[in-house]
Amino acid sequence: MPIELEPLQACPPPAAVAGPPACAPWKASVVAELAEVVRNEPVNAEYRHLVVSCSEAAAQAQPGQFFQLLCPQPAGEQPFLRRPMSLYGADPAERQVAFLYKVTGAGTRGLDTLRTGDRLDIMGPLGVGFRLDPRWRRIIAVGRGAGLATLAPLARAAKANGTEVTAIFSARRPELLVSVALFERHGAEVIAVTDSESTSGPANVERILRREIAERGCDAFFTCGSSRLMRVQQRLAREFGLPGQVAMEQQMACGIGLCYCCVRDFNRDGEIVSRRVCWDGPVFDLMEALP
Amino acid sequence: MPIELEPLQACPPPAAVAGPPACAPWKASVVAELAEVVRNEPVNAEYRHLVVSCSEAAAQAQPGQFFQLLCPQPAGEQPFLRRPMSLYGADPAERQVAFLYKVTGAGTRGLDTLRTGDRLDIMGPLGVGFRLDPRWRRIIAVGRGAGLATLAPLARAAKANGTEVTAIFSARRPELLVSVALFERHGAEVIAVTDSESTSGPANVERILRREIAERGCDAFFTCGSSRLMRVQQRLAREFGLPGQVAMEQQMACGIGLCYCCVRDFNRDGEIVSRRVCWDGPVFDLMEALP
Amino acid sequence: MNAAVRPGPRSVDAVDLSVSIGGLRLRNPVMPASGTFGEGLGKALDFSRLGAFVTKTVTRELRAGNPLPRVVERPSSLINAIGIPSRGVPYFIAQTMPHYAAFDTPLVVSISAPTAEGFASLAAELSIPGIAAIEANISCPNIEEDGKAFAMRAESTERVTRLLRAATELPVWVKLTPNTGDVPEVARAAEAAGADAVVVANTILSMAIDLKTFKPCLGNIMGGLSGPAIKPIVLRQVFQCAKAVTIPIIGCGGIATAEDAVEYMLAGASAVQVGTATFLQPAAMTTIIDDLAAFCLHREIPRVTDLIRGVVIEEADEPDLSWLDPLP
Amino acid sequence: MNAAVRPGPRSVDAVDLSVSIGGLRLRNPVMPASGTFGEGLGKALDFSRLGAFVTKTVTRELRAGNPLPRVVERPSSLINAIGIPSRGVPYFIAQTMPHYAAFDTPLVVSISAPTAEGFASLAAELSIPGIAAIEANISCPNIEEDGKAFAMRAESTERVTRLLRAATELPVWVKLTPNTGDVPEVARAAEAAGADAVVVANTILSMAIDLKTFKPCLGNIMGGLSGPAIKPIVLRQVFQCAKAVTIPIIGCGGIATAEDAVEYMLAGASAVQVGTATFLQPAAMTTIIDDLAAFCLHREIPRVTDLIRGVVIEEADEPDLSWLDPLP
Ligand SMILES: Cc1cc2nc3c(=O)[nH]c(=O)nc-3n(C[C@H](O)[C@H](O)[C@H](O)COP(=O)(O)OP(=O)(O)OC[C@H]3O[C@@H](n4cnc5c(N)ncnc54)[C@H](O)[C@@H]3O)c2cc1C
Ligand SMILES: Cc1cc2nc3c(=O)[nH]c(=O)nc-3n(C[C@H](O)[C@H](O)[C@H](O)COP(=O)(O)OP(=O)(O)OC[C@H]3O[C@@H](n4cnc5c(N)ncnc54)[C@H](O)[C@@H]3O)c2cc1C
Ligand SMILES: Cc1cc2nc3c(=O)[nH]c(=O)nc-3n(C[C@H](O)[C@H](O)[C@H](O)COP(=O)(O)O)c2cc1C
Ligand SMILES: Cc1cc2nc3c(=O)[nH]c(=O)nc-3n(C[C@H](O)[C@H](O)[C@H](O)COP(=O)(O)O)c2cc1C
Ligand code: FES
Ligand code: FES
Repeated sequence: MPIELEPLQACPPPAAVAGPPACAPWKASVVAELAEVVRNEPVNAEYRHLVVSCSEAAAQAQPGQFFQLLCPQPAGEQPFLRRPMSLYGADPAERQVAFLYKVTGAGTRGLDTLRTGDRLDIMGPLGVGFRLDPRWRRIIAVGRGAGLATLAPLARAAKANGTEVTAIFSARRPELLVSVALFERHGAEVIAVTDSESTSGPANVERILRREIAERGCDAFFTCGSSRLMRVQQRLAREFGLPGQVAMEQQMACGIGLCYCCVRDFNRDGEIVSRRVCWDGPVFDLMEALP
Repeated sequence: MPIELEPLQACPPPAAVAGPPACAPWKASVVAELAEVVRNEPVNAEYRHLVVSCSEAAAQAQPGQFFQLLCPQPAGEQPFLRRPMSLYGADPAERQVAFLYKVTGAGTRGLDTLRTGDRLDIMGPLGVGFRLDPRWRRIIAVGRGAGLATLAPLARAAKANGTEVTAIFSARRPELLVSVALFERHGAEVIAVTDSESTSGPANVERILRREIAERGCDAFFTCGSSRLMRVQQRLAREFGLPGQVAMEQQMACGIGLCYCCVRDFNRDGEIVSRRVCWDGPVFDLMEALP
Repeated sequence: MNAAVRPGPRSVDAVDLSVSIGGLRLRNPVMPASGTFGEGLGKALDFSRLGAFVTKTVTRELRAGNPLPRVVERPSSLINAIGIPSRGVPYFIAQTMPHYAAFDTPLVVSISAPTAEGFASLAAELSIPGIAAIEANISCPNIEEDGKAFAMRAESTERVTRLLRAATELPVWVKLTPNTGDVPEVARAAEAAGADAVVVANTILSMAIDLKTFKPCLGNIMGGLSGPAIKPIVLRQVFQCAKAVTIPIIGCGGIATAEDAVEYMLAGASAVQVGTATFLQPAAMTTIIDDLAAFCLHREIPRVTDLIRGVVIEEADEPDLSWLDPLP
Repeated sequence: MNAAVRPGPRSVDAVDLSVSIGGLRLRNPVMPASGTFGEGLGKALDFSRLGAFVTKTVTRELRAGNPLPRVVERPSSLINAIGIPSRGVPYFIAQTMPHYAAFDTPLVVSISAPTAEGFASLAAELSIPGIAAIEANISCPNIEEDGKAFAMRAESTERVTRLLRAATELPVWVKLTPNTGDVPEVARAAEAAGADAVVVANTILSMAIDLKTFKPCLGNIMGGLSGPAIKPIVLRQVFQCAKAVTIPIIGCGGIATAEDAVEYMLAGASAVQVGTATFLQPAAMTTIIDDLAAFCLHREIPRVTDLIRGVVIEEADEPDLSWLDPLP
């Protein structure tokens, strides 16, 4: 089936992303900068927590946005492209941003070599993040794997809005769960499901979601990191008429909408359209996402 | 003028560098190994002293031999080839070798990033080193620049042979002289000549050499690092009928005689022959060398 | 350069960076490579500083582009098989062009078509106010089967260029492929048929195989290599083309620094395009522009055009071994 | 691979690494690339473990090689313009061959000549005991003016191969150039004329300019690019040639690890040559042999020949995004 492109009429008029030279002097809103590593340490057997001090602009990053990291070269390997990493936390006052990453290949192995005081070239903030409606009383976030890193900053942002959060976190084993303490610190309720305890299957997650909706209500769904769990939420969102947002992943080269390598298909009113995860997302309407 | 190659009759019958499989089990005599950095520190504004702990075989390196170092990548640069560095010192008992290097380009900038405990891939020992005749009572070594590093292990080796050493060391400024203490520690006499004191010109070096030969005698010349000074020694060697050896430099790729990128011309009995610095040298007969 | 005869510039602002490409005056020789540029980059660098804008290749028909994965990295390089996802001409005019309308930077539109006539009619259609030049991408290796393209042969290049020349008043730049055995010959054909400039070159057809699945790493099986790894190859082609044609050559392949740009200009390029480097450093182009001015200042070169074809070829004589002798 | 149907090897020694190249049986598919091998390497690796020896190209006449500098490095690559310094045939027979006589590893002699007849008579002269195959280097980009060589065109390749075929009983390997626009076509010509194998490929014609002196970095102005940077390009050419010919293809270009060798074999190579990698790791070839056996063991592949042409090409269907979903 040929991928159809976004039809002409569906496109909003182009927003001027860069002001013409006549206006105010031009200023970069996306910068590649050498940030200084504050901390880079293991969280568990798979994940590392990286904190860097950065510019004011970078520290303004919003939940769901990401950075493109120019990873150092680990011995014998040469990652060439930057690697996308979700914002895990930002501290505008201290001018710091944090990432939570899993060591999987050359790039993340390179990140793992960073020591306090080293420099890391970070480019961002990039992409469209989560939108939180201040009127929402309660949202449910479902995540798995690196998706938990992406959802993490939601907890704080929701709290600032006075919105309650229930998080359903999925992992292979309990000791591989991350972000639980962070969510709980911001008053969120965390329900952990794992493969090792046989609680992570879609059926059980659906059961939990139905119970949560029934018992405590829900104004919106958020998800990242598992297309199987996303499908469960899509079904329930349709059933209960809930809005939802999903943060998608895709391999990236430029991270800023130039190269079209990061496209995924979306269902826009019955039509399959191709959109750039880095530029149109990474956060998309839950109902439009295709697994 | 076309470069002439070594004539057929001049070649010695090939020495079997690798024993046939039938003989003893094969064993590598040149190894690329991950050595551990013991020390890497500035000697003066231009030179660094690098000590690594290595295998027994590497620590057997002889004066005049060299290693090919796989330099780490400094930020933003990618040295691809190994870099040749003369043996500055070897300690077979401690299994250590030392180098003295000048930071000039990408490779040596990479070396400069090494910290104690880091690993450095060293390949060697390579090439033909200096030959010391135990019957020699006194030799004179003339060096300049990085050539002083190459000559350095001569002092100790000559002492072990009971041979006295006079060294004439040339540098731009007195504070850039290296190896002086090392030579003196092994009982050598060091005469420093510098550009800033206007003592380093060929005429003055020739004056010193003549004086040394006249007053204390000389059985052989050694030199490295300056073709102008080499020419002075060639003239005097011819005049006084002295043997001599020169350590040559040339850009290298393989370091082991395969690629023929490191050739230089030599005068062998009136014929210009092209020889590989890495394999036939780096130490050559002083009288055959062409500047 | 003798400073007494011709004094060098006194500040970076005094360096004349402007170049002229087939009648089109550019404020400096640095512009994006097609397919690696878009309005998003306006967040990272000041559009008003670029020598030109060059759009992603536009086609008449709607095109979806290639199946995923569309990129794979290799040492010092990237292989891409994006294909040419295109929303067609009306979308381009209505939605893409306005992003660049406010800048006085020339807008070069890259076009592609499956036939020579298609190229010509597309060029005619896009010869409208707001467009400063047409870049004919007759070299994209992903479109035609097995990497074949117009630019693989002098004859097909000549034909498409001739039709393009007749179809538009705008300057016509022809973008060549590095995948042919005789790029200078193809460049000569483009010149003979009336091209105002040649862009040397597009990506080099390449492949990578995934060792887990044994499948090609790219959905399209093969793709085009770009980035620093290809610079020595394309630089050589620019040097060869400079001996073959007198029209300006725009160098493109692996340029990431001002030094790379200078190397290309010395080899024969009048301007340069920057592609993959932007993916690693989004402000690469403005950094190159700044550093280019600094290079000229430092080397006492008053005009950047002095660099063009400036490579010094000497009679083979004694090899220069002066670097081996640190004596003054 | 279904382990129940076809049990995998139980140890690295049980993996069959042997390959057959046009009648010549090799203990494994790993051999040096011409010009990057010599007796000195016997200090760093065990010659008796190599699949074959391949000599530096030999010519009839004495040749001095190119002016210095002869190499320059670039990102992930090397450009060389060594030329073919050669001491001629008598020296080769008397001084070079004895180094390899004691090993039961086949000795392949690489030859070059300025004419097709010269190739043929040189091959005849070297068809002597101790030589197992002739590799005709019809592709060295440095010899002919501006990089042109026999292997640039199918016709000249066909002619030189035909004469070679008639001149010797030994297997004839023809080494192609990557600098032509249609390598498969040239490979087909070599096959048609009776070549036993094609080596794909030699170096890619390149250039570098020194920014201090504005002179070319190489004494010969241009040179050949080798090393990891060229792997994606040459791998693609091997893949294309595998569709064009049935004779064995020997892959050569940027191979540094067993994974690189596997990638080449999947693309269509029956054996591989390792060049530049040896300059960085002198024992690269034996490491590759060991790791190749380990790879086959791990992937339950009993014979290394099972890898040849093993790339899995599927009908373009849904892109595989499974790596995006960590759920079991
Ligand atoms: C918007 C976004 C946010 C992300 N946030 C996080 C995060 O917070 N924490 C985290 O651990 N991971 C995150 N990922 C995934 C992360 O980018 C990959 O794990 C990482 O790129 C792998 O690089 P590598 O070199 O270690 O692995 P390799 O497998 O060697 O990478 C090879 C190539 O594939 C790409 N790639 C591999 N896996 C992924 C993936 N899952 N998504 C996208 N590209 C991939 C790489 O970028 C690279 O181009 C995110 C991905 C995206 C797109
Ligand atoms: C046998 C031998 C022994 C040496 N011993 C020493 C030593 O003990 N201490 C020391 O400081 N230097 C020594 N040198 C010189 C040293 O190899 C170079 O300074 C070094 O390679 C420069 O590398 P770079 O990347 O820093 O410089 P760059 O200029 O960036 O190097 C670019 C290329 O030129 C080559 N190159 C540059 N300068 C030289 C040179 N003088 N000789 C050979 N190749 C060069 C490099 O190897 C590289 O291939 C020796 C050279 C040789 C051949
Ligand atoms: C992701 C990507 C997409 C590209 N798309 C196009 C294109 O649409 N049209 C075109 O003429 N060239 C295209 N190119 C080729 C570039 O314009 C350029 O010729 C090539 O990348 C070499 O330059 P570089 O090494 O600076 O990237 C593309 C290159 C990349 C990397
Ligand atoms: C220094 C050097 C010298 C070479 N000399 C020859 C040669 O004499 N004959 C030949 O056919 N190929 C020669 N080549 C090409 C190699 O055999 C090989 O085809 C090429 O380097 C690509 O392989 P690599 O990337 O593994 O090095 C030479 C390559 C290098 C780097
Ligand atoms: S990564 Fe380039 S468009 Fe998204
Ligand atoms: S460096 Fe290769 S032969 Fe000397």
